[in-house]
Amino acid sequence: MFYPLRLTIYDSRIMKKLGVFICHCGVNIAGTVDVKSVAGKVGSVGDVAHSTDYIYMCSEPGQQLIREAVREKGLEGVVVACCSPSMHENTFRKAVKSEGMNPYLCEIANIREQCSWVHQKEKEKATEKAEEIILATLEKVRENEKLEAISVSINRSVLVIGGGIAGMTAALDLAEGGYEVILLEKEQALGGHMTQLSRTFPDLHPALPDLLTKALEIEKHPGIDLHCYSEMEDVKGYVGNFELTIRKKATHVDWEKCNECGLCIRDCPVEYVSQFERGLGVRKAIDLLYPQSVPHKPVIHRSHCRYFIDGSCRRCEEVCPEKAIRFEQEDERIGKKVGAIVVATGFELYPRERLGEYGYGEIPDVIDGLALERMLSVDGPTKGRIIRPSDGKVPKEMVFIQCVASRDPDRYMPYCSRICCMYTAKQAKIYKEQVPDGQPYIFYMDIRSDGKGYEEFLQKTIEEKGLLYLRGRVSRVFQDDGKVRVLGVDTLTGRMVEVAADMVVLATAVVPSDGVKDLAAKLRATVDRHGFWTEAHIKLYPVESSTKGIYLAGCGQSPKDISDTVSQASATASKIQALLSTDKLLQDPLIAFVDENICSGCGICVEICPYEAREMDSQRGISVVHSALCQGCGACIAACPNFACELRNNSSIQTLRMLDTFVTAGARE
Amino acid sequence: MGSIMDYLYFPGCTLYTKAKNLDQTARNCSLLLGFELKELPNWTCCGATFPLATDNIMALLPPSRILARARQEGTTLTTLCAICFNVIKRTNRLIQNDGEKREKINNFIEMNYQGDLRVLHYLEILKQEIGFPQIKERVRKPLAGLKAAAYYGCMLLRPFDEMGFDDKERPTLFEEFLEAMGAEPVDFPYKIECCGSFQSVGSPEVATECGYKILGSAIKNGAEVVVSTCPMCTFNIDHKQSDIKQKYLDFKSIPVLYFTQLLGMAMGLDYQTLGFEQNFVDPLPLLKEKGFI
Amino acid sequence: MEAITEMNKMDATFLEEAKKRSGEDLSLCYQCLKCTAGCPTAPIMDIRPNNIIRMIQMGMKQEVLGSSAIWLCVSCETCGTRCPNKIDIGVLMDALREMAIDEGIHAKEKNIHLLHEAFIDSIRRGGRVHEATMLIDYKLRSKDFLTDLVPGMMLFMKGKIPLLPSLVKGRGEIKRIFERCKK
Amino acid sequence: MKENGKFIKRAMVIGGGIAGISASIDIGNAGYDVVLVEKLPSIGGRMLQLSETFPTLDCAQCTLTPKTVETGQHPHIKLLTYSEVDRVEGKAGNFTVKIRRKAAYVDWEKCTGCGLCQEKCPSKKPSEFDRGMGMGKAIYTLSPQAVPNKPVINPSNCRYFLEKKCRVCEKVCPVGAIDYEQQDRFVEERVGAIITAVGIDLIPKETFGEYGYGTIPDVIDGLAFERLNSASGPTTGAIRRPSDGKVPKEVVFIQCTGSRDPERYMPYCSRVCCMYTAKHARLYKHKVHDGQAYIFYMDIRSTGKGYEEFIQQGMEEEGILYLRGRVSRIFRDDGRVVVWGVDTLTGKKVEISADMVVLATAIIPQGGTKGLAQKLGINTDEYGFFTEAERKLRPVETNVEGIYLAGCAQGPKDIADAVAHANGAASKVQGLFAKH
Repeated sequence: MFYPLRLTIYDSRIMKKLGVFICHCGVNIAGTVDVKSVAGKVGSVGDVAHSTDYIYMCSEPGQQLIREAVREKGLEGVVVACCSPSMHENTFRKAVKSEGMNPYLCEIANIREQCSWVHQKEKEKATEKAEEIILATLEKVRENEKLEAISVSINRSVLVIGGGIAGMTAALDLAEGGYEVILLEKEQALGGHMTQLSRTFPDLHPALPDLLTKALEIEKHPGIDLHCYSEMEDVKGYVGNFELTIRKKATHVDWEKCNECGLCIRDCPVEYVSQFERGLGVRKAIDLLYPQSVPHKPVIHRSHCRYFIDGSCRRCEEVCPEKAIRFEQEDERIGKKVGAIVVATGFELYPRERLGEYGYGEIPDVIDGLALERMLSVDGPTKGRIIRPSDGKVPKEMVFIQCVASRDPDRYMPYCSRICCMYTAKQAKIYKEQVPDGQPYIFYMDIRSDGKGYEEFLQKTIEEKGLLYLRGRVSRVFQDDGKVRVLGVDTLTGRMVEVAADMVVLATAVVPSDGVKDLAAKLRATVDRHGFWTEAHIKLYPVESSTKGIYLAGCGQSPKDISDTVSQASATASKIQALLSTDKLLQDPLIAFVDENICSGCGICVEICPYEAREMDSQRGISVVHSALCQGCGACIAACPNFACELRNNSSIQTLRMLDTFVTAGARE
Repeated sequence: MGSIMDYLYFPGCTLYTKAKNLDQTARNCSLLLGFELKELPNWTCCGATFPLATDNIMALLPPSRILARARQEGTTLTTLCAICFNVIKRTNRLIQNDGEKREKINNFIEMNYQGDLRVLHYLEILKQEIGFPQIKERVRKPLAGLKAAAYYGCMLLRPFDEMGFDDKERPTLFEEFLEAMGAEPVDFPYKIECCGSFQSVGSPEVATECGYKILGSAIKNGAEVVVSTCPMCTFNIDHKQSDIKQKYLDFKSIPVLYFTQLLGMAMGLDYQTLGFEQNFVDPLPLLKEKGFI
Repeated sequence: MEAITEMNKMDATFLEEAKKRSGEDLSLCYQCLKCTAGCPTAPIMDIRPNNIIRMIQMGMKQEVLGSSAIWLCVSCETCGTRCPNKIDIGVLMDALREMAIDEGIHAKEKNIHLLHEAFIDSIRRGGRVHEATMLIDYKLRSKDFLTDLVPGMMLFMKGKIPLLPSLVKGRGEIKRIFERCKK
Repeated sequence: MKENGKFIKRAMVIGGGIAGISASIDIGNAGYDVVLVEKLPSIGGRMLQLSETFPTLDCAQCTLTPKTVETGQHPHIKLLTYSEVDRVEGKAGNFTVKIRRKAAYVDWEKCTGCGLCQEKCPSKKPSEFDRGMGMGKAIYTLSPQAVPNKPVINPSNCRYFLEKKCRVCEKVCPVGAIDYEQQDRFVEERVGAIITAVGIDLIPKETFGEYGYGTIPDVIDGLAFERLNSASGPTTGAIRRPSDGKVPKEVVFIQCTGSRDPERYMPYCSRVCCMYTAKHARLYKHKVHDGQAYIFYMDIRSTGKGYEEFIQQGMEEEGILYLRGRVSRIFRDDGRVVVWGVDTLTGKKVEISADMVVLATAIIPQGGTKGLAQKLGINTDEYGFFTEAERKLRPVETNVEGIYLAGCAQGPKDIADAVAHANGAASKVQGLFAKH
């Protein structure tokens, strides 16, 4: 085995004046580990000048202990044995820094998560292990260098991906805070799913007017650069300095010139089934997303346009008074730089093709919640009237089924979609208002009306509208004699029930939008197994993604209603404003460095680095580290055939010495 | 002694029959306490259940008639039987608050009653009009050392909004009364539970079960005697003790007394006037043992 | 196997009628079972109190009105005292009993029904309840001469039930009221 | 202080719970000065009382203390604890807030937080912070990790104030910080925006007659159970029932106590009880392996991320028995706590003779919320929760410009939602400041 030259000095151990501080963490540690004995044993190590324990080291008196010892004993290195460094490393580094010590000379020995919590029944062994962890950490501290945080200049603009209510709220908040925002929406207009809704619970306000007010505000806001019909193609860079490539899809309409007269739409001869209307209506090959859409500009959909199919029609071009039609237009790529990114990618309903139940997709009168929303919308395909898709009759018996593909862990989604209970109650209420002699039946599992005013809304609706809630899942839905038969159980009476319904509305599961996984790969952020964005910590960092500089908002993170989405989107904006409030960003310097004398310039590290933080210095023929990009993951260190790379304060010597501590301890046994 | 007060008194059917001892002792005690129960002339049955269905005017008529008659005689009506009290008080409240019903009822009974009568239970008279401390002063033979469990049952307490007798879940009025008698009140969880009511006729096993639980709980908590206000309850928990014994072999009998019997005893009335012979489980051995008689 | 309940064939007016006659808002029921949990007679009911409400909501008129449960309720009001929506099932049961009588639906628990009738008749005759005649009347109606005979006998022995009904002056008036109400 | 003309770019946050802390840190991190007003002696709020938090079962203090410590050390945050808002004047950009600084009877400038006074104080009373599960001293801090770590004297419990004798704390204090003569004093702060994050309370125990709450010692509420469970609590995390200190083998948890009870208590859903009860039952099972946990519920409301899975785990892996329905009555019998409910599956009445009952009582606004609303000129609903400008699109704003809402004072929420709500409010403040 070949060792790098530096390791030959392995035995010449540096001696420093060290301090050890052991936290009881109440009983979290002290209940398992004999902290007093550990403090005593560690204190007897040669260069340990100070060793003590305290009930809560993170408390003010605890920190005071550390500060005093650093000051009075002139410590040159500190080990705090306590909880995970993700909790209080920062607290203690700040404490030693206030006494003039370089903060990177302070290390955490995690004796809680990695010791006391996992060995609660083996107190003696846990005590030994805690001691070893501390001794090993002491080895590390002995070799630690004084480091300075890396200062990175930051770009103070933000990219928001997704123009639904979450993205709109975040964008507006940020723009109001004085930051430049680039807002990206894949559809041709703003608003997301909220534009499809009729009225919103619990106050039954129409969804569109308030939303449009916001959309118009965004459209004319000087701080917001709006790109509709656009997608993110590529991201490079790191927090504070992301480089984006945005693909603006060809609209085939010059939006600058278009005067929104609508003649092109009126005269377009092609009609096709509209996705926006959930299959209940049609749209033209050149059309707006919805009548009042913001921006109020049409787009030609190539796959449906006769010009693009066989060149047989140029009707829109002929009628356009402004000559704004651009059949030849191509997708455009633009480059942008931002300091932070918000992903507000929203949700979809569980796709019909994969839901092989309840006759969904086969029986025309079985529709999903969003389709009913379109029916209930005044500007929707039925002008707000509830009619059966099959024959246009008004349904007299209406069945709503909740938890379709939600709370169904073995077959579909294990989670609760959070909004279905409320929107189903709302829809049933509006249905009763429209069809007073109709009977709504709602099959449910638990009624989840846990927001402000929701329980009251629900009770009032049940009281006034006579909704019949049946507790239990439906086993089967089938067509028979022009009716949709629903077989289920009412668990409250324990009876099997059958409803011959005119229409069935399924509250299908909320799932992440298409393409989220690709986007996650581009952003190097993580999603959970369902495709929802994962937050860095559910309580401490709920709107931060696992990647620095990338933030979350809205249903892309997990299902939520409008109110919660708006709160969370504002929260995201708040975090970003704090991040961007200074010109410089301080980053931990615990990154890779290269011994220029050893590096052969083979380039393996450049290939292996997941953060594109390594590059070749062609002049010197060696590989260098881009300090702002490096996340200190260590991949290059493992890959380097020459042992030319090391991590700062995590060097091979340190690691080996730490290992040695454990191995010798093991051998002693 | 102060001036003699009169209270209009509605005895109710059972107090003339099965619960004569309740009636008699109450009348006698009131004299000792300085007031008189003036029996409502020509009273009829109260109907025994407060008619609950909204359009059941018919069942409201007997109690309404009683109230209307009573109003011609005075301003305060008192009762002893918890069921009668419940029915009459609730009817009174209904007449007071529901103009529509009031008109209907008055049409039927061909009288004009506005619901302005005070309806008080005898216990309420004792507490509010006389005062427990005052009664305590007049106790001649304190029932020292008698562990007595106060059984409220349903009718005094519920429905709470209409009866307003005491706390609906943790009533203490009855215990305060026992304390004034010098007895030692025993708290037991079943004091507010139902005795099975008229199911003792239709489904006697329910009443037996209820009685067993109520008495068992009282005994477990150290009671030597259970005290009741209601002839129906007393029937179920006193007279039915033979049934309980038949079903539960380990069950030990416990005397059940009307509260007025205790009151009379404490006030120094001769025990032979207290109607103990009407009690199904003979309380005399216990009372003798305690030295009260 | 139990028959499937066809929701469309349910009597939708039953809920409205029960609401109207009881004055209780039955739609509000949470089905939280607090009523049943505290009910002294629930153990012997064929349909438990919460399910009575449920079945009314589902329009199961025949089953509800034909149940013994409605005759087993003793109006102890425990349910109403604790119900989060203040649905007084005692009140409801009374309304259901009336509806059952009106509809001529024979109760499973016919004895209780008969007891109620015997009771009413006793008042009608004498103005007050006379237990002996009432009991005899009840026994005759129910043709059940055995149960309760023993305690009944003992009551007689103890002289608690007077053998002759006491007559009150107002009884003519009471009779008249009953006559008028019957119309 | 950043001042631009007359518009003061400095914010006040009222309430130092997790919502107030989160809002303060955000605004502070953006470079604006913040005055954080807390009525208790230290910050942390209700979360300080919790043991572990759902759905991860992280220890609450472990997630909270990094935030409280950061708040305490933040260069832009000024802490005014043991203080209450007395009067508010002015408008957005220029509020003048008069604050009552309650007499602590300890000179916090001198106090070093050594803790000797608390150790030696002879007066013990059931601690409100521990929900009566343990004893507290007359001179106290809320927790060993209190920020700031300065004690106060509770005069209603202190022998000196009650009987004019004792003075033990004064004698033992090495720096002479005890000051019995201290009086409330008033300070004024000028700020441009105000966030109210005054948090919640639980419905008072006197109200639940049928559950024997307040009279049966072994019937406790959720927060009391948190204290029992808490490693820093009175039993150092051991589950022992209050009456006799025994380990309870059968524990009944009852949800919707006072919530969803429109005719008698609160009509609304308190939003957190389903999850914390599931958590309680699981924590109980972790500590008492042979114990049985029963949960009475109406609907299981586990709508947050990972919540449904958390409930399922509790049912499947820990064998927690869920019974759908409310309990009619609870009473004490022979040292046991008897619970009357219904078994959902059979529909029959059941009687559980339990060792302990935990009630998930309704969340209500903190006392004084309505009074504060009046001072601020903002609205509350009939229950006393602050009313937002618009339910969906303006959930953190009020009808008054420059005054914002954060956390449960607007309506019950779990920690994650309260933090998001608070950060949202902070964002609005930053927007307001940036505009001027």
